[in-house]
Amino acid sequence: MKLLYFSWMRDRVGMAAETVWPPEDVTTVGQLITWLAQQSSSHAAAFADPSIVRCAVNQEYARAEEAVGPDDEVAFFPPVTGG
Amino acid sequence: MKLLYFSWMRDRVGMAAETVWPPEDVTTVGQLITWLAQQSSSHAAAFADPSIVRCAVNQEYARAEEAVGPDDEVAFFPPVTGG
Amino acid sequence: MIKVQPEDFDVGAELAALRQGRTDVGAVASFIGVVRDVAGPGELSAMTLEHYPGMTERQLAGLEAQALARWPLDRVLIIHRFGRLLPGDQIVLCAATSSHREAAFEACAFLMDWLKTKAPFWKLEEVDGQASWVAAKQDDENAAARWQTPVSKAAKNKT
Amino acid sequence: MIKVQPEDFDVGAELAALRQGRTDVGAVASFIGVVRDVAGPGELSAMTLEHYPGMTERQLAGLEAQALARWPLDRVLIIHRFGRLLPGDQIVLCAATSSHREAAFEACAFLMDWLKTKAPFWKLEEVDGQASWVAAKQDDENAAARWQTPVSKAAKNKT
Repeated sequence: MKLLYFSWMRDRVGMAAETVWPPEDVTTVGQLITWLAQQSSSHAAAFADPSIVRCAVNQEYARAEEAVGPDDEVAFFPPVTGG
Repeated sequence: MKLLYFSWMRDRVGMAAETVWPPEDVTTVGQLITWLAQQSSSHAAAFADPSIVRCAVNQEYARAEEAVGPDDEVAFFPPVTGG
Repeated sequence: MIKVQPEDFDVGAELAALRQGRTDVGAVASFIGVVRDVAGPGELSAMTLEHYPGMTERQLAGLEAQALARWPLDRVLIIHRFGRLLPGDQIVLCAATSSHREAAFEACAFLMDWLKTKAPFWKLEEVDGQASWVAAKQDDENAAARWQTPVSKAAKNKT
Repeated sequence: MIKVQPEDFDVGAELAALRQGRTDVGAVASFIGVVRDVAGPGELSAMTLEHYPGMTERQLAGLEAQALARWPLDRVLIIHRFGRLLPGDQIVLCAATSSHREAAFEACAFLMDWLKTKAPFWKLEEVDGQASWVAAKQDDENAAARWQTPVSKAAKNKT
């Protein structure tokens, strides 16, 4: 599964992208966040407050209950501030 | 008193401007319209339906009860259609 | 700023001039009115805009002052052409700059609604070789009437 | 039309291109967002706009389609820059053309509100030599939320 991080999520995780192989029982965005937060202290810091983390699966906004699989591109970032 | 006509008011009256000397008891826009409508058949045609005639006294919109005097510039025109 | 002129205007240059020297203004809302070639059932070949010189400038300056008093704007621009225009020609440009985008949008819509109902311009349309004066629209009166109510709280506070 | 680019854009040329070849479109509403030099208590020296390549284009194309479906528009234009920008630099241009001025105005405000809350851009501000990410505004969420209600009847009918 390909992960992308933007803005201060990237700063906190310490990388812009990574490829991960979560266990089979990680099937939703919410479960993926819980699992990722346990992978390192940087990940824990980045996902410390899930209420300010937004997610996109294959470049579409996704909520915690959305399904994710090994072939998906999953991005995490803070609320957007463009325009 | 200097009068100006615009758009189809000018077409109907047959002139863009004229100077008139209404009697002394003509002191408001409404009285001026009543008096003007009697001055010629062209004037009568132009002022036939006062509800679609707008007036400005000294370049500010004026209602029927507004005062007019000999030194005023009074303009008559249909509702505006710019923009 | 108010301009009443027969000449065409350069939108890019006008909007750039409007925010010239200001780096604390983030929002520029604008509107361009263009001559359409559709006029009722026929095809419009040209249009002549008549106006009341003197009163036009006076009304537009008053309109500008109203907008500046009502919204937290930096500057306002109104350019209105007169004379003979062809389909596709620019008629009017309204713009408002602000640090609040809602204020800029609302002020710009307000300027257009009031121009349509208060500025002393009259359109003479040429359709199939026949010239006729355009009648005022009740829709425009209704659009202008909505500004009689106080400015929305949103427009005062949004960035 | 959607453009996501580091380069600046020419507002006059872009708006002219938007109504190119159309003489039945009378209303062009537009909005330009500009980098402000004010950032909280400090003075902003520069700003870097990061974005999510691919998702940005996808979201903007969806936004354009929504606006075209919702209002009687002819065309929609969204240009959003990314990269490092200085105070006074143009960030974004939104425009909508229509034969109805209310539709053009409303669509343009809608585009901006949704850009602010949906387009995957993030601003990194440089203030007094310190770079920090800008926090999202609740105001922007509220502004976008108003478009959840159906389009106003006025906007569908006005010219």
